[in-house]
Amino acid sequence: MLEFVFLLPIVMGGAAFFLPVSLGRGILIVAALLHLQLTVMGWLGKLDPYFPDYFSSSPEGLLVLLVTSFIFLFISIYAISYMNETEMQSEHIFISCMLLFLGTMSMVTLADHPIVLWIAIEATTLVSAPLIFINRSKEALEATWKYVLICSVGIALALLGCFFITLAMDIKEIDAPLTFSSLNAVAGQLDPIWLKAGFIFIMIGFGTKMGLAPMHTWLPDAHSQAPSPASALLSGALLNCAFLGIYKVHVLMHVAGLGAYSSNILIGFGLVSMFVAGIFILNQPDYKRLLAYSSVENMGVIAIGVGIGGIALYGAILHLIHHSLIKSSLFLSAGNILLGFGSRLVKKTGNLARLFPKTFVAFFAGFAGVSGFPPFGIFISELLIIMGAFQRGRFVVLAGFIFCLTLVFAGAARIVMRISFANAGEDVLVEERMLRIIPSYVLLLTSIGLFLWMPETIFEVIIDTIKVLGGSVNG
Amino acid sequence: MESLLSFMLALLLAPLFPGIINRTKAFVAGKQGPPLLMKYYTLAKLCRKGSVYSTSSSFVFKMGPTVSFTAALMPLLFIPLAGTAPLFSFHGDVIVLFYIMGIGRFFTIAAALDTASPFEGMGAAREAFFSTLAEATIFAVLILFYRVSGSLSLADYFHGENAVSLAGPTGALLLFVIVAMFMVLLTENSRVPVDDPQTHLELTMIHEVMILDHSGPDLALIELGAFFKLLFYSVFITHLLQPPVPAGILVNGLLFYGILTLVYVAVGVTESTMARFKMNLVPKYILTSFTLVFFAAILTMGFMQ
Amino acid sequence: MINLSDAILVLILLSVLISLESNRMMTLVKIMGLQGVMVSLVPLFLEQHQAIGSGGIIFFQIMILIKGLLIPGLLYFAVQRVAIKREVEPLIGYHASLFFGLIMILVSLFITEKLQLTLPGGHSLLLITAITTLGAGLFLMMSRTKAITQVIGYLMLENGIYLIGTALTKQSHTRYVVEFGVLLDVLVGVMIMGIILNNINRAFDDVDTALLGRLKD
Amino acid sequence: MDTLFYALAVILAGGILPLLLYRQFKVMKAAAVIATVVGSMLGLMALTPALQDTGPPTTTWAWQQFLTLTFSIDSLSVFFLVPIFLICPLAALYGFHYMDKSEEAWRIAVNYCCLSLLIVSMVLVVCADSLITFALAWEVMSLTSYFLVVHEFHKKETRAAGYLYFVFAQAGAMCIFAAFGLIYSVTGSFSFDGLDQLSSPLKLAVFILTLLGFGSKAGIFPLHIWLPHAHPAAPSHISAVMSGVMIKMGIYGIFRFYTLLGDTSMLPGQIILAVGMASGVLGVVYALGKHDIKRLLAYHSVENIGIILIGAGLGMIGVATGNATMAIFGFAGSLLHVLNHSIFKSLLFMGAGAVLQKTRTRHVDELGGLIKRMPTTGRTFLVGSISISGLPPFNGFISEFLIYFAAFQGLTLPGISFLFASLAIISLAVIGGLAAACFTKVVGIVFLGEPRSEAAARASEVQASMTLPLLLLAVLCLVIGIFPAPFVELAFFGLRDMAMIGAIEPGTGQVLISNLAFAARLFLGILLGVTLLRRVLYAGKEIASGPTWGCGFTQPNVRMQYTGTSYAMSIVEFFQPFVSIRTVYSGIRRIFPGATTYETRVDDIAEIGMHRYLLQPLVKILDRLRWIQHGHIQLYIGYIVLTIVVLLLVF
Repeated sequence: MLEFVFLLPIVMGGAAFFLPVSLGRGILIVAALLHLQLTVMGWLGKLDPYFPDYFSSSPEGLLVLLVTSFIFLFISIYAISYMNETEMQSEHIFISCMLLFLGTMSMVTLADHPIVLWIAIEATTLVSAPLIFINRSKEALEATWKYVLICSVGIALALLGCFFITLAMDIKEIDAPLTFSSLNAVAGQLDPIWLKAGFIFIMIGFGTKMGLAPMHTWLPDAHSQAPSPASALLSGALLNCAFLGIYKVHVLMHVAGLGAYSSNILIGFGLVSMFVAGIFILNQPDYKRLLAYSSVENMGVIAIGVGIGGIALYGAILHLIHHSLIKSSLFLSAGNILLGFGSRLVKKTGNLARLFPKTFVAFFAGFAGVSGFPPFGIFISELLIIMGAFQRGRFVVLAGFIFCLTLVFAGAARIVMRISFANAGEDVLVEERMLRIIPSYVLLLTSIGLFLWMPETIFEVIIDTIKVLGGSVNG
Repeated sequence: MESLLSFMLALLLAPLFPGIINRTKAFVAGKQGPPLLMKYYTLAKLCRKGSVYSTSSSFVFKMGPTVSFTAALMPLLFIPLAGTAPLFSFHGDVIVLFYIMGIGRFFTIAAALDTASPFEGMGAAREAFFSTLAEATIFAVLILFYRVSGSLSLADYFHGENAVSLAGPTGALLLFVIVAMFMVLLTENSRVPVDDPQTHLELTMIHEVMILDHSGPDLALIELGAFFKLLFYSVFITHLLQPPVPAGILVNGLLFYGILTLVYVAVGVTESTMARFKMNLVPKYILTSFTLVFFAAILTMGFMQ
Repeated sequence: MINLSDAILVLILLSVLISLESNRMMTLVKIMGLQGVMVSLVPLFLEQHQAIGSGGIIFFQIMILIKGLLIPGLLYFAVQRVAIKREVEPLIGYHASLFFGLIMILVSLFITEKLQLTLPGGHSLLLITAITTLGAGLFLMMSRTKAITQVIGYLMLENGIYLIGTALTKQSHTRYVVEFGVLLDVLVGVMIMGIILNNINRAFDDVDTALLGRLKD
Repeated sequence: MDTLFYALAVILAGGILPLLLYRQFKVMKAAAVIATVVGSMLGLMALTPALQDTGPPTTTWAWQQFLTLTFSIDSLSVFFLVPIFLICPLAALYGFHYMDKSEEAWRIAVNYCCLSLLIVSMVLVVCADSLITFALAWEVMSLTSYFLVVHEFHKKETRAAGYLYFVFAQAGAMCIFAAFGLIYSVTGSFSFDGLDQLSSPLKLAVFILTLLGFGSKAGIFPLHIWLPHAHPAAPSHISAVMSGVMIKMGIYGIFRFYTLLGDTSMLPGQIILAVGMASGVLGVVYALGKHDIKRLLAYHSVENIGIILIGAGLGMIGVATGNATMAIFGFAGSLLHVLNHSIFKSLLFMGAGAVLQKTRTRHVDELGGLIKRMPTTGRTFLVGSISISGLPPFNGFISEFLIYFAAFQGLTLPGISFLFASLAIISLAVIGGLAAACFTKVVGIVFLGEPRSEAAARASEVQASMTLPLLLLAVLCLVIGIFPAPFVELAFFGLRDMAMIGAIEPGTGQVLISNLAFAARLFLGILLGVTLLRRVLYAGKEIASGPTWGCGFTQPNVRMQYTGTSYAMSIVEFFQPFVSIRTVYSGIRRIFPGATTYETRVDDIAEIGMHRYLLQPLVKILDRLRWIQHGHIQLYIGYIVLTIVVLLLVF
C-alpha cells in the first residue's frame, strides 16, 4: 500500500510525541530507515495506492520522495547529535514534528488530487512551524509567525487556483475525476481562461511555499531561525515539495497547449527570485540567511529551467536533486559553525579552515557545489540550462540568468571566504563531532557520486518526468 | 674583400669624425679647438691605464662596456659602407640590429645602476625613457622603408633594386625621414639639444653621467662604442642623402665620405647654434620626429595605391 | 430559496463591512463566528447542491461547528489571554477601511460582470460576496497591526475562497473527505497560530506586529 | 593517449600521496615532487609519437547517459602541452624548499594536491574535444588554482586577491558557457564538430563571448584586474605556474575556438590585435609604475599576453586577407611566445620568490645588491630579464621577431589593415623599449647597487631545489635564443592542424631562422672576442677598488641611491591619461620643518574604472533595493497581493 509511505512517519511521529525522549531518538532513526525502505519499494513499483483517486506514484513525485527520504535519514542522524549538543528542551516535540513533517512531505509527493496535494502542502507548513520556534527565542517566534501566516495566505490562494482548475473542467462539462492524471488526459478540452487563472493562483500560492520572489519573504527568516537540521529539511526537502505542486500544474498547462504562457510566468518568477536573492546575498551579515537566499536563488534557477524546457528541463530536475543534497549539507555545516561560534553573524566567525577543518571542507565544498563547480552536479545542470536557453532563443533571460548567477556567486564567495579564512579568535564553544560531520559529507559525496555516475533508474525516471513537457536530453 | 676593407676603414675613421664635430664647434665659436685626432689620443691614453672599480659594483658593471661595445659594432657589419656591400646581410636584419643595440643599452643602464650612485641612476632613467621613444621613430622609419622597398635589411634599403633614395618615386617622403633620423641621431648619441656632452653638472647629463664610474680600457670601449654608434646613424642618413651615381667604387666612396663629413658638420653646427632642451621637453622633441615619419608612412598609402 | 441564500450573502457582506470598521477585538471575533456559520450555510441553499446525502449533512454540521464555534472560540481565548489592549489598532483608519470595503464591493461587481460570459449563471451575488470577503481578508491582514487581526483576516480570506469554491464548482468533484481535510488544515492552522501568538505574547508582552520586525535585511 | 593518461595518473598520485603522508614532512614533499616530475616526463614522452604522425585517436568516455567526455590531441594541443609538462615539474621541485614550514605540513600537502589537480586539469583542457569536456576541465582548473592562490589565507590581501580571482574566473566561465550554449543551440550536440556551420553573426557572437571568457583568464586589458592581485598573493612557484602556464590556457581557448569557428572575416583579427596592443603597452606601463616585484611581474604577464595576442591578431588578419606568410608567422610567433613566456616568466617568478624567501619583502625599493649575495638567483634573473625584454640572443627575441615579421608582411595590405599592421609594429617597438626600461629597473634596483635594507643586506643564496629550476630555465632561454630552429619548427608544427592557414610547407622560414641564429651567434662571438680583448687590455694593469664617485659628495649612503619609483616615474607620467598617478605630499611647513612624507601611487585605470563605473553604482542600486526585506508582515502580504494583481492584469 503506497499510503504507508506517509502514514508510517505520521503514526511514528504521533507515537514519538508521547513516548519518552530516549526512545524518541531511536524512533527517529528507525522511521527514517523504514521510510527509505518504503521509498525504495515504491521505486521498484512494489507498492500500489489504496486510494487511487487521491494518490499515485508519479515519476516526479517519486524523485522528490527519494530525495526527501534520503536527506531525511542523514539529517536525522545529525539531529540526534545536534539535540545532544544544544540540550534541546522539547525534544519529543521536535522529533515528533520532524516525523510528521516527513510524513506530510511524502504525502505531497504522492498526492494526485489537486486538493489533497493542497492539504498536504498546508499540512507541511503546520507541522514544520514547531520545528522553527522550538527554542522559543524572540526571533524564532517572529520567524515562525511570518512563516505560518505568509505561507497560509499563499497556500490559501493556491486553493483558489485549484477551484479555478475545477471550474475550467466544469464549464466545458467534462466529467472526469479530479486527479492530475485524468486532468492531463482531458487537458485539451479544458477552458483556457480559467486554467490560466488557476495557474496564476497556484503559481503564487505554491510559489510562496517554494520561496519564489517576491513571495519568498518568510524564507530567509524561517531558514535562519530554525535549528540547523530543520533548516536543512526546509531547504532541501520542503521547497521541492512546493515545486512539485507547481510542476504538476505546469504539466497540465503544457498538455492543454498553454505551455508557453506558464513557461513565461515561471521564467519571470525565476529571474526575479535570482535577482532578489542576489541583492541580499551581497553584504549579507548572517550566514544562515545567506544560505536561505541561496535557496531562493536556486529555486529561481529551477523555475527558469522548467520554464525554458527542452534540455534545460533535464537540467532543472538535476538541479533540484543536487541542490537538495548540497544545500542540506550546507545547512548542516552551518549548524556546526553556529554551534562552534555561537553566532549567526558572519563577522563573529572566521578561520574555519583552522578551527574546524572538517566542517570547513564540507562547507567550502558545499559552496563550490552550489556555485556550479565540478565535481558537483550543479555544474551540469546550470550548463544544461544555459544551453537550453540558447536553444529556445531566450537570450534576454539568459543574460539575466548569467548576471544573477555571477552576482550571487560574487556575494556568496565573499562571505564564505570570510567565514573560512578570516582571522578570528581561538575560542570554540563546541568542538566538531563525527556524528555531525559525516551526514554533511555523505550528502556531498552523494552529489559527487551522482555527478560521476548517474544510476540508470534515476535517469529513466527523470526522463519519464520531463517527457510530458517535451523535455529530453537531446534538445 | 672590399667589403671587409671598407668596414675596417670605417672602424678606423670612426674616432676621427667626432673630432670634426669639435672642430666645427670651435670654428663657429671662433676658437682654436682640440686637434682633429684628439679622440685617438684619448683612446690610446685610456687603454694604457688601469681601472678603479666601485666596491658597490658587481660583474654586471664590468660587462657593461663589453656588451655595449659589441652592440655598437654589430650594425656596422650589416650596413653598406662607401658603396660596398656589407659583410653580412639578411632579410630582417634591421630588426635584429636595433634589438642588439637595445641589449647594449640594457647593459649600459644596468652598469650605471650597479654603481649605487644617485646621479648615474638618474641618467639611466632618462636614457631608458628617451631611447624607448626613439625606438618608436626608428620602427616608423622601418615601416616606411618597407612600404617603399619591400625589404627588411639595411643592404636592400640602400643597395638593392628598390633602394630608397631621394630620387625615387617616394623621394619626397624621405625628406621627413632625413629630418627625423637626424633628430634620432642627436637623441641616441646624446648630442645637443637632447644632451650636452660638454656640460659639467652631473644632474643635467644623460649619457655621460652613466659612465662616470668607468675608467681605463673600459671607458675606452665605451667611447669607441659611442663613436661606432654615431657613425652608424650618420651613415644611415648619408645613404639617404647620397645621389645614385653610376660610377666606380672610388667615386662613390669619396662621395660617401664627403656627405658623411657634412652630416657630422651639421651635428656640429646644430650643437653650436642650439641650447640643450629642458628635460621635460625632450619627449616632445622625440615625438615630433615620430610624428614626422609616421605621417610619411601613412602618406605612402596614397603613393602605393 | 434563492431569496434565503441571497439574504445570507447580504449578511456575509454586512459582516465584512462591520469587521472593517470594528475597533474592538471581541466584536471582531464574534463577527467572525457569525460569518463562519453563514458561510457554512451557503451551499445548503444553492440550487445545484440540492441533493445532499446523510454524509453531507454530517459534514455541514461539523463545518458549522468548526467555523462557527471552535475557531471563534479559540480566537476568543486567544484574545482573552493575549491581548492586553483590546483595541484593533489599524494602520489604515476605520473610515478609510470602510471606504475600501465599498470599493472592494464595486471591484467585485466589476469582476463578476466581466466573468459573467464564461460562468454558469445565477451566482453573481455569491461571487461578489466571495470576492469582497477575500479582498477584505487580505486588506485586514495588511492594514492592522495586531497579530490576532491577521489571523482573523486569514480566516476571512479562507471564507472568501471557500465561497468562490462553492459558487464555481460542482459538488461532485470535491468529496466531503477532501473538504474535511481542508477544514482540518484551517483548524490546525488557527490552533498553531494561536500557540505561536501565545508564545509571542510571553516573549514580547504584546502581540503587536510592530514588534515583529526584527528579522530584516 | 594511453601514455598521457598514465602520466596524469602519476601526477594525480603526486597530489594524493602528500595528503596521506603529511606527517612526514620531507617524505611528503619528496613524494609529490618525484611523482610530478616523473609524470611530466611521461607526459612529454607521450607527446613524441604525436609529433610524428597525426596523433593518437580520440578517447571517449560515456558519462551521465547522454554526455560523452572526449579527449584528443592535435598539433595545437601538443604545443600547449609542452609548457605544461615543462614548467610544472620545475615549479613542484622549486616548492620543495620554498615551502619549508613544517608546522604547516597539512596546508602544504593540500597545496601539492591542488597543484597536481591543476596540472591535470590544464592537460585536460588542452586535450578536451567536446564542449562539456572543455567546460568541466576549465572549471576544475579555476577551482584548484583558486585554492592555490589562497594558500596563505591568513593574510588579508591574499584573501582579497583570491576573492577577486574567484569572481573573475567564474564570470569568465559564465561567458564561456554562454558561448557553448550558443554553439549547442545551432549544432545540437556537445561536440566540437560543426562549429564552422554557424552563420557569421553567430560566429562573431561566439568569438566575442569566448574572448571575454578566455580573455579574463589570460588577463587581457581591461579584464586583467585580478591578475596583479592574485599572482603576488600566491606562493611564488604557484605564481610561476599560473603566470607561465595557466593564463596560457586562455590563449589556447582563443586559438582553439578561432580554429573551430573558422571565421575568416577581418573583425576577429582586428579585435584581437587591438586588445593585444592595449594589453601590451598598458601592461608594461603599469609594470613600470609598480614597486612590488611580484605585482610588477604580473603586469608583465599582461604585457606578454598582449604580445601573444598581437601575433595572433596579425595571424588572423593574415588569414582574412589571404596573406599566408603573415598568417603563418603571426601565429607561429604567437605560439612561440607562449612557450618563451612560460619559460622566462616562471624563471622570473621563481627568482622573485627566492628574493622574497630570503628578504621577506616584495618591495623593490627595500632591496638592492642581491646579485652579490644571491649569485645564482641574480644571474638567472638577469637572463630572464633580458629574455622578457625581447633582446637577442635570448628566446624572447625570436618570437617577437616572428611577430614583427608578420606585421611587416601586413604592411603591404591596403587600407585599414596597413594601419593595424603599422600600429602593431609601433606597439611592439614601444613595448620592447618599455620592457627593457622596466627590467633594467628591476635588475638594477633589486640585484645591483647597495642593499637598501637590513633584510637585503643579510640575504643569502637559496637551496639547491630552488636554484636548479632557475638554472635549467635560464639555460633554456639561451638555448632557444641561439638554436631557435627546432623550437620554431615546433611552433609551426603547432599550426599544422589549423585548417584555415593552409598547409605549411616544411622549411618555411628556415632561412630566416638560420639567419637569426647566425646573428645571435655572431653577437656572442664578437662579445667573446671583445671580452678577450678587454682581458688583454687589462693584462698586468693595476686594478683598484674604492667607493663610487659621489660627484663631489663625500658621504654617500645607501638611501641616496636612485629608487625604482623615481626611475620609472617620468616614463609613467608620459602615459598619463591612461595611468592614474596619485601623489600624497605633506609639504614642508614651518621654519624648521619636521618629517615630511612623499608618496606616489600608480593606479590601474581599468581597476579604477571597474570600481567607479561598475561596482559602486551596482552596489548602490542593490543596497537601495534592500528595503524589500523590510521586516513587516503587512508589507509581505502586500507583495503577494501586488503579484496577483499584476499577473491578472498583465496576462
